[in-house]
Amino acid sequence: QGAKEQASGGYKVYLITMDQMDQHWVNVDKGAQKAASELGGIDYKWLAPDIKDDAKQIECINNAVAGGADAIMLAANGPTAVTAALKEAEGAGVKIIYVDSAANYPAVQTLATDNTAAGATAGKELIKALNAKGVTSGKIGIISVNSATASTVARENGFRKAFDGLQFTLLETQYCDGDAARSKDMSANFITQGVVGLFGANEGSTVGVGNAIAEAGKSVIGVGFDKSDMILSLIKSGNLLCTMAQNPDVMGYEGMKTTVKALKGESVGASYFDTGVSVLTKNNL
Amino acid sequence: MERERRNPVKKVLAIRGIGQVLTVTVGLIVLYVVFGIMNPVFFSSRNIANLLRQIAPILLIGIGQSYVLITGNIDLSIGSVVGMSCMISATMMTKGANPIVAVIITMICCLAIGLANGLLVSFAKLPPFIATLGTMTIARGIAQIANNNYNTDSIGEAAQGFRDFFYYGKTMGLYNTIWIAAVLWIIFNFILNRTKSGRHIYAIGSNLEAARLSGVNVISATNKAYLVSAFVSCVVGLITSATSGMGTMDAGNSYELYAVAASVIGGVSTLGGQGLLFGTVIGASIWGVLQNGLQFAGAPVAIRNIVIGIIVVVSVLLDVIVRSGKGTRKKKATASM
Amino acid sequence: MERERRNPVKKVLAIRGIGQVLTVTVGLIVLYVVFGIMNPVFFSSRNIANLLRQIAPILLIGIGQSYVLITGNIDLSIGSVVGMSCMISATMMTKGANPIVAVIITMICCLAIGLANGLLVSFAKLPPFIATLGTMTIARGIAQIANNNYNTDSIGEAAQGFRDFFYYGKTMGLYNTIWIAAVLWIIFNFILNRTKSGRHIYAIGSNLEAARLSGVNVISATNKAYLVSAFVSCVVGLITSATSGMGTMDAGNSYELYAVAASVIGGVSTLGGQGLLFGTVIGASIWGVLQNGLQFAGAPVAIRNIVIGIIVVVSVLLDVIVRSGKGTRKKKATASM
Amino acid sequence: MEDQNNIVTMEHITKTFPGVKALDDVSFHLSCGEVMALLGENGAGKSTLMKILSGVYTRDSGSIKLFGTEVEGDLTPKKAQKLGVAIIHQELNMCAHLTVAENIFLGKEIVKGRILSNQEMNRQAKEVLDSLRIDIDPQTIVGTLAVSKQQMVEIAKALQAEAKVLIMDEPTSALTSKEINQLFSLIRELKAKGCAIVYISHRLEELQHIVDRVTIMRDGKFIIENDFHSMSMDKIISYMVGREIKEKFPRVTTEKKEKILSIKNLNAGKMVRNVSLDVYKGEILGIAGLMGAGRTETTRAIFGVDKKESGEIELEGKQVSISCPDDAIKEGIVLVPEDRKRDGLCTKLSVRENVALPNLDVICNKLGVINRKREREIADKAISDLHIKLPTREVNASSLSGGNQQKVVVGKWLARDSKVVMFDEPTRGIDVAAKVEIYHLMNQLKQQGIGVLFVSSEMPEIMGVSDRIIVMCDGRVTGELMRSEATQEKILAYATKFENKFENENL
Ligand SMILES: Nc1ncnc2c1ncn2[C@@H]1O[C@H](COP(=O)(O)OP(=O)(O)OP(=O)(O)O)[C@@H](O)[C@H]1O
Ligand SMILES: Nc1ncnc2c1ncn2[C@@H]1O[C@H](COP(=O)(O)OP(=O)(O)OP(=O)(O)O)[C@@H](O)[C@H]1O
Ligand SMILES: [Mg+2]
Ligand SMILES: [Mg+2]
Repeated sequence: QGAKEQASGGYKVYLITMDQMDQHWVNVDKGAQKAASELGGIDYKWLAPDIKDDAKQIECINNAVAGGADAIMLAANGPTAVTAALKEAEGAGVKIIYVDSAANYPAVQTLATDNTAAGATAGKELIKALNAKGVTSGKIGIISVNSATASTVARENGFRKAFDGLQFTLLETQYCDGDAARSKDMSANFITQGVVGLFGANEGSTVGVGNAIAEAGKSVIGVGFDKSDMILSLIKSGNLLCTMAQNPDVMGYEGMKTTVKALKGESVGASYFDTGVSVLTKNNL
Repeated sequence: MERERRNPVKKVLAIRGIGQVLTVTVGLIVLYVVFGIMNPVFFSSRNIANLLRQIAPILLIGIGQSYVLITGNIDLSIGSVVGMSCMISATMMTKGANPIVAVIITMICCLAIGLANGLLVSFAKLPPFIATLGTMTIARGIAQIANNNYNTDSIGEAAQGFRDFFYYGKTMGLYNTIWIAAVLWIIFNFILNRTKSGRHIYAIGSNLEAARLSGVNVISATNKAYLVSAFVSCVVGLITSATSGMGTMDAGNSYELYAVAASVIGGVSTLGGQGLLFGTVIGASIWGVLQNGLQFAGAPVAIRNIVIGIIVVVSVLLDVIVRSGKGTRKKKATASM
Repeated sequence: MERERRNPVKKVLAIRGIGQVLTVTVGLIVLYVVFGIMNPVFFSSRNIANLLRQIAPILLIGIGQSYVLITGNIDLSIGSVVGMSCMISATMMTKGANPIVAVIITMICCLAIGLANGLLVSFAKLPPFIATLGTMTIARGIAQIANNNYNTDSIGEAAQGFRDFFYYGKTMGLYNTIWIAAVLWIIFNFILNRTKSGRHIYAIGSNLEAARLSGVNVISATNKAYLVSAFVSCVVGLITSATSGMGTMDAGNSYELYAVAASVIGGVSTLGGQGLLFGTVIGASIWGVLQNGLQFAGAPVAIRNIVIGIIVVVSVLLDVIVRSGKGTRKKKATASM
Repeated sequence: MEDQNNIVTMEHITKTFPGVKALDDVSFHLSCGEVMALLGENGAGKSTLMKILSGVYTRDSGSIKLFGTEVEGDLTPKKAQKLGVAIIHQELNMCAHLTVAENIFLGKEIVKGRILSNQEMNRQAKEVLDSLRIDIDPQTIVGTLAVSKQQMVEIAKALQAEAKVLIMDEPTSALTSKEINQLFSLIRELKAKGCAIVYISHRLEELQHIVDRVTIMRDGKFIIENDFHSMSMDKIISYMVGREIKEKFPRVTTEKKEKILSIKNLNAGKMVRNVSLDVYKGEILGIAGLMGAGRTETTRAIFGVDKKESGEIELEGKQVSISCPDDAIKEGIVLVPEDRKRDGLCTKLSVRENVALPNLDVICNKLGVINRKREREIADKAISDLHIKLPTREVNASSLSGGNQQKVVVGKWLARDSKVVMFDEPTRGIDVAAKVEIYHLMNQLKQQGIGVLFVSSEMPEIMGVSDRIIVMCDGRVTGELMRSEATQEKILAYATKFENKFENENL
């Protein structure tokens, strides 16, 4: 099946992300574009639903198949929802590669951050800083996107695990829909409640945490997730301790390389490619 | 008093409110052709099947919203009921319930929300916007609490039949989802046009007081409209959980607005008393074609939003302009919400 | 024609629509006390300052929505205008624009949306729900395109004055955000109650045709209401970008519904012609206290949604019950949207 | 009164609305085969009493006996219908989006199985309409019909119910004289069949053609019940208003002075074609014509409500351009519109705010801030000048009775100095005493040198009040008469002077 497409001008590769809003996805796209232009002869297109929604992501997959895809690089919204659509896609001869987050359906390769592990790393960083201040107990607040996004839920869970067996109390997670202003309000409420540490599970949540700490004074320690200009400036000013920076460009770049290898029938190596996180602090910026 | 019965064209043109339907049908055809020219894949039979399957849920919720709008009310809870239906059905199936039992219980829960809407609006006389804003929030809460604040796991192999029935299967070469939408459309169109209940739904939307004084049971007619709305939302929720094979708490977000858009583009008046389900089909199709076509055209979300917004406004504006050629009285009627 | 002027209590009670305001004020006090008992931190002066600052944006958009609702229309574009304002102002400041210039240009863009709303509704006579659904989508698209589909970078040190003015600074011991909301409330309340423009806004909401025949310029009055709505949404957007120190494309999502909730809980009728900005203060406060209090109570999201939904419905229901003791005609008026 | 013919007996009925005791210990009796006139001033409680009988409102206390059996508990509209009581409401109650037949059968649709039988309903609707000699297709949308036609559909709907008690609350206020004739012959037929009819009207002169007995109410109280023919009209009026009314059409003579308003060749749509007219200071110019003659449209075009296609308006010799009501008001031309519910009142606003609305320019300072003291004064003055009956000026306009609402509509224009005041059917649906007040008012304006333009469909009134009468037919001015030469016959001749279509085509 793939041969027919090839004749009419290279491989058709689609990148399908969760939505189109985050800088994160843009960086995945950039990486993929870079690899595509390096490799040449690839008809590459980025499809994304307007909002994060399983049904809409499935529609995107169906559309990509209808559009004659040879391969799909997918950032799955959740592990289960898309599996049947992927089965249909594979039935139509489409190769599947996961970037950022995988679904429960076998694929060529998964290139992702291990969100649970990264969440735990964030937790450990926070514990280390609190202990350094002599704080060994108290309340901890978590701000996340919503309870339906698998990746942030995994970060939240990893973060909570890091506190197992310690004297800290983890309060009910607050969901801000990724809205930095709402996260700021929620963080301020947490601070009023007397928390000693705060965790933001994505970019918007982290910005809110940082701003709330900046205003309340630095008695509370904040850690976050993702890298953006605003987050970096909050780290520089000491309002955030650190952030877990993912490498979305690597996901896109390496993902595209894997895709082309798979389409050419070459070996792609291990089925899991950890793109890693780096802990960014004031010191290593 | 002409003999318009003879000529079928005249007969169609004599249907109340057909004007807007025809205007937007032309719009739909133009849109489709434009997208097809931009990207020939759009005309492929595979994409047409796909497109129809994407239009089906919008059509279904459009039917529900049209019923409610015709009574002169509005239903903001549609999206949340979709979410509730998706989560309740999936949660039960992951816990091993028989799909049929799960569907029945889900339906009961959704209809309860519909009944609550109807009673709050007609019996307790709350403004429908606020009553359904309340139930919208409550139903979303129920969707979230159904599986204890998590999306469900996979509904599993046992429910494959369920998934095929609502989404993946085909009957006579057409996806089941399309069949479901078509059959329900025929039924609800028949009820609206040919039964007493349908007549009463138009009557209360046109003039509540006059209908009441004529002995129409206003409460029961309002309830029926909201129950239809909850019913189709429930079906869409089931389609969603069949599509995903799991329950997602966010499912159906903003669907109430899509439903209003589909209805109103198709000529259903937000003032009540006026509208045809034929129009809703065209409205839903325009919505579907836009979403699908813009994605193929590779437009970024921002541009997509701007184009959709403009088309929503222009399609209704066109109708107003077309109608304004025909005297002022009707225009006045559409002036306020 | 009694001498109601003498007795101030009687005077207050004589204000049309004060009934619901008083009912929900009692509700607000009860809620506040309940939350305070559940968690005494809630009563701390720090939390009160915080709470007021969280209520301020809701109050502001509530003022705008109340204006529009009183004209008998609705503004669904509020949330998107908030987002647009946040993104446009932040984008300009990150590119080094002077904050004052940025604010002025942002204001012009937002007011353009308000004017478009007003003209689509009053001049082109589109149904307000659909007209503002269109501009809602368009404005969100503009918010996204402002910085080329990215959230902006930090607006930087240069704009610290901007951030202090709208959010972080204090004047006479109170956060500036609170001052902004209070001052704008006083101004807009005065305009609504004591000026010709305000009276025209009530008149067109009560009976558009009669107002027109009394010499009211319907188009200009409608435009004014939508411009007020766009203005306060713009201010909220500026507050949001000051809060975050960056522009977020999602800012203001669903705010139009919060605004409706605040208005309607406070007794503004979705049918037009009726409502007091006093009520909107109470409505916004209830909304804020609920959000804040439920977090302190540690309620999970699902429960929170259910509680909020129930309170929205009950607060309006209470009013209907209280009023139904006083005859039937008024009840009828609230029956449809 | 307790004979077996007595089919309705209402005793000691009371009903209170917030702030108003609408009915206070009222009794009402009706026998089969009679037409009972229910008379009283605006706000006397006539409509309220009949709404209780037809189940729209519930009584606070009192008893109702229908066809000899006591009604237990509250009536509902449906229950009343089943018992054979039908009502034609004072305010139109139609579903504007539905067809005539759909409206007639609303709530009692004919079904085959569970499916609506539209054909059958259309056929039966046609029968009823034919019996009323109304030429309307049962499939027309009600909203597209003129008010008078809608009123006839209401009547057809009540007839279709084959009621034994038929209540008509001011059925003729919107009808043409031809339609009134049809209605009266129908009432006689129904009476002959043993139907009992309650007839409410403020047009006392039409009562003699049909009425057998009268019940008179005042201020929510029962006053008297008697045979119609044993009472003189003056007697009836004095029972209604509680005092003697001296002149039905008061008249003051003033000198006719210079021309104030001149309309030349006004065209606006089909209903206003080449209309020219002049109004002089110190006179009342009446415009007569049949319903649908285009008088309303003419006043609306002058006032700038509807678009003008061509024509000139000169005010005090200067040409003025009017493109919206605000322009007209600023120039000093105002209009009291015909349909108070639709065009006259903001029902959710208080009486004070309604009166103040067109006068805000006068009572606001330069910044547009309202002077609340002046606002109250203006409202109070209008209330006392026009004897508007209400608890306080702060009540919603919607809570007033029909006639008092009309007075508010008139009252809001009297607070300002205008040059020309146009009244379109200002006395429709208001009682004799209030009518006389409005005539007085027009006379006052005339004395002040204000031009008065007065549209009315009631011949006696237009001849009694105007100084000069122009007659319209089919959108054109067809004749002009001085008061001294005007007779009903002459007016009617002009009013039916339709264009000869055939000739027209040859032109
Ligand atoms: N629903 C209502 N709410 C409050 N007051 C009312 C209501 N209906 C009637 N009223 C009041 O009750 C009194 C009687 O009104 P009703 O309409 O019965 O008078 P009417 O005799 O029919 O007058 P008209 O000749 O003007 O129609 C009036 O004072 C009116 O203001
Ligand atoms: N707003 C409108 N839109 C369309 N047709 C209208 C409108 N108003 C009135 N008409 C039509 O104009 C004709 C006259 O209407 P109407 O009964 O109001 O009489 P009129 O023009 O006011 O005459 P008059 O005041 O002399 O009685 C009717 O045929 C009616 O259908
Ligand atoms: Mg009456
Ligand atoms: Mg007229």
